[in-house]
Amino acid sequence: MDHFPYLSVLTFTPLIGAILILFFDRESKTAMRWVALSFMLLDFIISMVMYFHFDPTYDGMQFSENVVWVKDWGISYKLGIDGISLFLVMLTTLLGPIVILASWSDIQRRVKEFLVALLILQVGMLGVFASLDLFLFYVFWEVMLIPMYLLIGVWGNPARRLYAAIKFVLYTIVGSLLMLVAILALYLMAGRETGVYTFDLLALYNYAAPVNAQFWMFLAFFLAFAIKVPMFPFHTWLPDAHTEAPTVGSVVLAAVLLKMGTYGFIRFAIPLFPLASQQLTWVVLTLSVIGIVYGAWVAMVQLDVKRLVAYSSVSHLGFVMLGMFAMNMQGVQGSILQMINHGLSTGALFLIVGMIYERRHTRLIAEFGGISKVMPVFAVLFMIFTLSSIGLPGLNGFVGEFLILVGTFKVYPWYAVVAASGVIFAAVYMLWMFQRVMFGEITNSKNLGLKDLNSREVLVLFPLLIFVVWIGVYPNTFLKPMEPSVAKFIKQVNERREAAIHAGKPTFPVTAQVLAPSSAPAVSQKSPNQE
Amino acid sequence: MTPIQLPDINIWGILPALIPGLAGMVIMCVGLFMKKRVLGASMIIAIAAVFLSVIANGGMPTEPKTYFSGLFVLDSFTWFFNLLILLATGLTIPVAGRYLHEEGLEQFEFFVLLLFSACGMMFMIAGGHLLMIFLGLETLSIAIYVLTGYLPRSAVSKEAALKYVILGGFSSAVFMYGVALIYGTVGSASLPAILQAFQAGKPGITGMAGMLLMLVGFGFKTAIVPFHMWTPDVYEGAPTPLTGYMSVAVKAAAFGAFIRVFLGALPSMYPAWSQVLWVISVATMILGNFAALRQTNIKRMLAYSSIAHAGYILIGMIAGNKMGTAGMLYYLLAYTFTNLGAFAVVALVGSKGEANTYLDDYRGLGRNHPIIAMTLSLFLFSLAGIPPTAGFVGKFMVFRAALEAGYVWLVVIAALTSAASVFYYFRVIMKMYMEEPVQMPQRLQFGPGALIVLLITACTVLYIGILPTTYINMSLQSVQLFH
Amino acid sequence: MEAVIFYALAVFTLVSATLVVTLHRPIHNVLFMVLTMIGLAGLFVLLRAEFIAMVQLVVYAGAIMVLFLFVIMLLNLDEPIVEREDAQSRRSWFGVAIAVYLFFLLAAVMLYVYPAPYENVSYPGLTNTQIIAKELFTTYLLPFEVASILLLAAIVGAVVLAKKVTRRVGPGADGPAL
Amino acid sequence: MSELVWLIPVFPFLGFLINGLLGKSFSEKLIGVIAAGAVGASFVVAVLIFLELLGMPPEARSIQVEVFRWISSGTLQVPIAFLVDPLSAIMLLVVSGVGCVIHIYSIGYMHGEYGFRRFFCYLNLFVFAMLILVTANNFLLMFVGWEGVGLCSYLLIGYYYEKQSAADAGKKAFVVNRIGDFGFLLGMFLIYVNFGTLNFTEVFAAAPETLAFGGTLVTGITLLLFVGATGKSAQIPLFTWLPDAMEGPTPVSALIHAATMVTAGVYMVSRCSILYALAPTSMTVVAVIGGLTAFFAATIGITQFDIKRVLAYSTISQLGFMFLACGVGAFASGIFHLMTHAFFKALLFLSAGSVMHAMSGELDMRKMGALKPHLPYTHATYLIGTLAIAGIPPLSGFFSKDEILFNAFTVNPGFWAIGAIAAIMTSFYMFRSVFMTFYGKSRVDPETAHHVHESPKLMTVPLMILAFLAAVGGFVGIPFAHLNKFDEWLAPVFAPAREIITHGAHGGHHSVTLEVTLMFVSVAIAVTGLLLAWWMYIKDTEVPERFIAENPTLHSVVYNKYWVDELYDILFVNSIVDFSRFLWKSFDEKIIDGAVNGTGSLARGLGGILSRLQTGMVKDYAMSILAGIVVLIGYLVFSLR
Amino acid sequence: MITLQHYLVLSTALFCLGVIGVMFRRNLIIILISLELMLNSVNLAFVAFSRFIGNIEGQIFVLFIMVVAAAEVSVGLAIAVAVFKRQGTINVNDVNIMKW
Repeated sequence: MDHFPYLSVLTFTPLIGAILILFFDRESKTAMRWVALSFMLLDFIISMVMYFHFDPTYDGMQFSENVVWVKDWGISYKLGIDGISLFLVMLTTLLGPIVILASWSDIQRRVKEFLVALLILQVGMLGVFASLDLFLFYVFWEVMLIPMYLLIGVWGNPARRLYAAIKFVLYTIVGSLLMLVAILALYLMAGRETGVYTFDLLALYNYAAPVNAQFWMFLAFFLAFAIKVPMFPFHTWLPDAHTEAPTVGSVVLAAVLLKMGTYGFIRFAIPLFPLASQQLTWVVLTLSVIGIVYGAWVAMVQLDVKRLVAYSSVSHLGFVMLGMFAMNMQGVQGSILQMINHGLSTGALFLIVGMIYERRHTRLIAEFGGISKVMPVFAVLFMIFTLSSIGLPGLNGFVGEFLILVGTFKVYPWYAVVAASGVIFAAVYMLWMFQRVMFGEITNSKNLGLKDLNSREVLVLFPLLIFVVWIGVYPNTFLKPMEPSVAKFIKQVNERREAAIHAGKPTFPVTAQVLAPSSAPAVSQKSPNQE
Repeated sequence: MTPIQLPDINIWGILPALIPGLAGMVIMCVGLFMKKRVLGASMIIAIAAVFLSVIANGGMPTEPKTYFSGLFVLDSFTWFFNLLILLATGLTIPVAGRYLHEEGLEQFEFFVLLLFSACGMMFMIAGGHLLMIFLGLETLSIAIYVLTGYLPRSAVSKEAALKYVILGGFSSAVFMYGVALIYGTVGSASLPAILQAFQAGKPGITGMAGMLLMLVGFGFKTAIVPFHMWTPDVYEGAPTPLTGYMSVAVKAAAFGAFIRVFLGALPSMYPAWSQVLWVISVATMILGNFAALRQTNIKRMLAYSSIAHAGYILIGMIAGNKMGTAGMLYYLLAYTFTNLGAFAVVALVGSKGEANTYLDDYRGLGRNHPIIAMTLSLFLFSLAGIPPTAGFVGKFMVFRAALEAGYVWLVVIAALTSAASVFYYFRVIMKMYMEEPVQMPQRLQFGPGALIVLLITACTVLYIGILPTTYINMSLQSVQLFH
Repeated sequence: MEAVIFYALAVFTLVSATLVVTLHRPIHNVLFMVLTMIGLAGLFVLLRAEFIAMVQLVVYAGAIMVLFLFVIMLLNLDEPIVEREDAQSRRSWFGVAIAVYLFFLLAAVMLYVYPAPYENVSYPGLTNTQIIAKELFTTYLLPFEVASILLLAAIVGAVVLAKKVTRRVGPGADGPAL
Repeated sequence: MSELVWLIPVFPFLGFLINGLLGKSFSEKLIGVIAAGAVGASFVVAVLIFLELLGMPPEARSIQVEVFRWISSGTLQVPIAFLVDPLSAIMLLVVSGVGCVIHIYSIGYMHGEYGFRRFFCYLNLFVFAMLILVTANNFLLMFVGWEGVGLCSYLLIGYYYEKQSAADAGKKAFVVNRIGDFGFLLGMFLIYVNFGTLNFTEVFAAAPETLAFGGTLVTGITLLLFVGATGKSAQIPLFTWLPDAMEGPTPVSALIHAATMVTAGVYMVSRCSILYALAPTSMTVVAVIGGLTAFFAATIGITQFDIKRVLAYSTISQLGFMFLACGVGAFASGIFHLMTHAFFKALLFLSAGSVMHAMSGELDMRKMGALKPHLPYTHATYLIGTLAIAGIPPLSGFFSKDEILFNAFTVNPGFWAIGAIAAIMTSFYMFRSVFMTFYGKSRVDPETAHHVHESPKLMTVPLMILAFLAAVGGFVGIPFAHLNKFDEWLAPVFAPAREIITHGAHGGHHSVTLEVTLMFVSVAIAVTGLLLAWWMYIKDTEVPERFIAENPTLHSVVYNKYWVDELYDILFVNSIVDFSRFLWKSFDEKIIDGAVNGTGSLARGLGGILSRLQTGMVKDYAMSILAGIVVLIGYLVFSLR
Repeated sequence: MITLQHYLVLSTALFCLGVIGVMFRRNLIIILISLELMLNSVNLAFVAFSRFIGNIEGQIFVLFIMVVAAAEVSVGLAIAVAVFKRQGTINVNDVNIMKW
């Protein structure tokens, strides 16, 4: 490591902020907010600097850092990003200051803890995107869980926050613990076969596990990530978590946390288990397509704006999964781009819902109507993000969805056809919601006195707006740096799939025994790497 | 008549174990003559004894040595457990001192018995002969029985002691019956002899029955299903610092002896006992975790959690490889700090007369005592096995070992039950942070000692969770002789 | 002749032991326990363990059992506990059944015992008591010493448990009893 | 000049940005000038480009200008690039020209409305999108315009968002359009997958080799694209949104729902003429749908009383004519009719708007009558429009419609027949509207009657411009010999398609006699309709009521638009909503969440059972240990025995 | 000829009688006596083994078991006294505040 450790600094800057805030008096709320904001901004600036140092033509990991952590086990503190993770990192850092700003007046209770939780959450998310060691990844993955739990549980909606919080945690932890087992299994099998015990992701990419084992391990990873994505039918935690979480929680959850699942697939599940992921592609595609249509339909009949947006996430992320498993340039690029897009537009939508919730303390669609009249600026922004969410050309959502659908259509036309119908339903539920909230006459007298957005709120949405338009108009800024990494990803996975097929590895006789037969090993058996 | 040839007496070797016993006697003498501040004095002596003992324990011995005609084995394994027991004792003493003071029990006997039990544990761990192990076990048991019933005005404390003594006696008898059978079929009760005889396959079915009966004895002390039934009641009824002590030190010592006997002397029977332990481990994890879901008393909840953890630790034993055994040691180390910390908080929050031991008493603790709540959360995360805490590394090690040995389903079950465990651990956090306090609980009485204990345990839980290498290597070296 | 003595003692012991667990007045239980121990002492003699037999009579039957009697008298516990029919007592019968079953299992195991080979005459010219003494103070010196700590713990423990609540000082003195 | 084609869409977009971002404090006049000026600038550029094209040899009249690479992903390369050729030049002129006129009209019409600025922003945005649509050089960019105009249509229909019906109509338009877009999108995917590009020129050049004549693939592509066209151009079965779209301000109806946007489908089909030529089945489908729509919408038009709705159904019907033209291979005729239709239908709508303006927003023709003296200019322009649409020579509609009918006859007299019937009805209902509005007895509310006044100059001048165009617009396409400059102009674009059609089907050269004969029939048709209307609404006004009384069922079916909306509601809207509700309440909450919560309860239940084992009785605990021992020893005994 | 098996079966019988006592009786004193009975049966087994394998270790064990028994009895009885003082009964079935 002969360069400035960008990624470590990037990842742990918020932690410093968190520690600093711990020393503040709990009553000096504004000061703490400023500290948090400045650390988040600093983080964003660092990421911008990093972006300008990023070599968009190189297909490997950049800004790599590698420090041995637990030597005997092959665990290292290894960070690095490529075109795939670059923009997810940027998205995370972009949202950092935004969420702090967005919570400025929203959160008045236990501000100190709130800011600390947000900052630690930021550390976890950045760590997940940057880590290239399975162990490290798992650590960050779990670290993320706790602040999110607190965000939902402490600052959530009084009614059902506890239920939603614990549901979120349990759902996630079931998946991630099974993933831990699979990580260990992979580590051991690779170590046993190659003689090198390591959690290094890039090294494990080169190990081809037996098909049976791949199947089970992929399934474990699949479960963990599918829950996080969330894919149908593992999605039911999401509406609850979104609805009960405070605005900022929903924003982070939607914009970044859900991407952990999809990112997990692209970074871990597919390249580590190329054959299993190929064999199970149809399962993933089917669930994605069901998710797209199902999410849209259920979103259509929601009574609560946040729930509606939550279900729309299920639908949108179905697209992401679909494109990824198409395994061609358009599909995968579209999928990554759509991750960003979803982060921007759904994040913005949650912010918008939060702004109106702050004014009216309800999110029921029926309570609103005719808001356009009293809040014209709000109406315009709301409209733009709604359109972005339904994939209007010229805004970001379209580019992603189009690439995904093209990519999918090339290889799985029927899936693409069904998925494309989701585009129709997206228009239905979003516009219907928009109409019921914003149009019509003001029937509820409480809505008459609503104030339009203040400058802080506009400032919160403005960066998102810029990117929404930018990606829509000139997506190449984002597609170009991705391209080499995506090409490499596709090439590697396909090569390994072909290699496995040429090697005559059988297709699935599915049995439970993955590792060595459990005929009891002699007690004195030495583990290979502990001499 | 031939003159008696004394055996190879080596006081230095047994010094770490001897010091607590001697210190106990010193406290008795001092206590008899002091009228005031007897509690503080005995506390200081006890802590000094622990420090002395740690010094006497020294660095990790490279070669195993035996003293007293093979009855006392001083090796890295002994060393590790000595350290563990001393740590547990040392960390319990300040908490107990604060607790006893609050309860108005200004007496020295608590520390005497505590030190005697530590002494018994260390002799048990070092035992190279079943007789030593039995005597050590009984010494610690007798002391712990008494300590359980130590609270003079508490009915539950007496009840716990009663249950413990009956069941403990019962299991001791069973254990001794097993020892008798082993002795009879091997011709000796020394561990090397047992190792040889079993490798030669001589003891036959009777010897194996002896082995299983011993397993019952160890199973009782380590609180594994179905020998766990005493645990919730005794943990609930015992004075809180003692509960913490029991859950780590006694469990650790029992596991140590368990490992020494089963891996040190009976490895040839691994196929038989590992199958038995597989079933037991699964049952233990399931029962411990699921029963804990319904608890309203935090001590009882932690008791069930401690049962569950015994199940996880057993996984390392079932794996039967070096990583597994080392994993057990590491797990015990992590668990020692974690659980002692947790019980220290429980003792603090419990206040006088253990008035606040229900989960509902923790409502709003995050608001009223943020530091305490934060440390308790940390311990709970560690118990739940969430990185980057020590508990995670422990689980990671035993899981890894079991997978290495091919026990996939065992690990999957362990993972799923541990997911269930998250529910009840997080429920405490929920109570602390997410529920409004019904009434402000009375100011908690902190003592500097208890705070230092919290600080040490919390920092260590994080430290060995983030930088575990040294401790992993330490535990790996400690189990060198079994593999 | 040996057989006759064995069977006589065995029957005597078993009957006494059965009475120990069945009789209802604690005094009777203790007395029959003493008888059981006497039977066992006889068996020990039969097994050439004269010293153990002696200790059995003197310490066990003589001292420990007297402790029981002492407590019974002290607390005036001789009244039998009224037996109630409840769920627990029904479950007790189940426990008895399991215990009986355990007997058969263990007996089966015992019948297949392969004892360790006989070590002939390791201590020429010493009596049983001498051998024990020699062993106890050489090979088993450490357990002998540890046993002292054990007994000390028991003594301290008995004192702690049985003594009245004494010094009521400190902050908890006026708190309510649990 | 043509390399500056990107200026054409940019001007309106600038207008949109200036008004949208900075226009908060602008006066109405300034806003109007900026907006209309922007479109006018586009028009000027379009004219310049048109002139430049005119100066080129016909083969060279196809210029592509790439601005920048938009999406670049592997083999998918989509630029923002424009195609200037005769077809797009015509469309540019029509869109920017008519657009400009309507902008000017709107300044007067919208005077004093709440959201004046918003209106012009949307309108400029619309023109921008529409210009993108017609100048795009690839399918994806066209799709951008396609969706963009849909969006603006949504926004403008819902302009009076406080009105529930307006908001509903906007949403309906967007969603129905999206259904069409779904087809467009799929067609586009098929094209990309098979051609590897989305560029028009490349696709069309490669089409004859790549696609088998009449093959499934090309049929699939064209039909899917046509689904898109039916959505945008309000053809059966996706026409229901257009009548509702009349909720928008009248200039919107004129610009979007008559002159430009709704013709996008026709433009797209014509643009893809070569693909359609390769797929005879699709051609037939297009023709049949076009003919049916023309007929069907006309029948509804007869019964309506709302003047704008009459015009709306007439639009649908005329669009049907255009598709009929495309379907029979007469793409140039389709575009010709598109152009003339843009003139006279915009004129009609704007005139209707003028009427409405005068009548304080009244739209019901039953409450009009005898307005001619009050609204002389409006009456004149409306009448010209009606004459044009009815096909009275020598107004523009006559030439274009006649050409379509003639071409239809050459392919299949059945198509001609249906077209002819639709034409009679067109003539009838249009004159019906004229008579009901401007002639006969006045049925105006006394109160409104006071305020009836002619519109300001700002509105009447645009009317006159359009009237002029509607009157003379047809002369560019006089269907004789070499007078048909229009066909000639478009020939380079449609030549490959024509070649395939004439080559593949009957390559008969049409006779002039037949053409002349049919022309007279057309005139007769138009006049018949006129007379019928005169008889029923001027001479004997009792006839309609008698007719209704005699055929109540028929009337009610037609009057209620065949209950198509209601049918769709039942079939699609309600069933999907109900099903979704079922999915949410029953599947999501009961089954999935039920399973999740059930697992939780199960765990709790198990926990309850397990902790109840802890009875508190020490002897039960001992029994547990004992049981453990027995199991262990039993296992030993029985496993070894 | 009396073999080792005889003694062992007798010892087993005594052991199980002790177990029955623990299972069946509810008087704490009698339960403690039953535990003594179990330990005595262990002693018998040790002595028998000691005799039949000619090894003195078993008898040493017996001595220590007696020590332990004494200790356990003293503590057990002390607890019995304490419980009786507090609750007025030594019926173990009545001592069940803590459960579940």
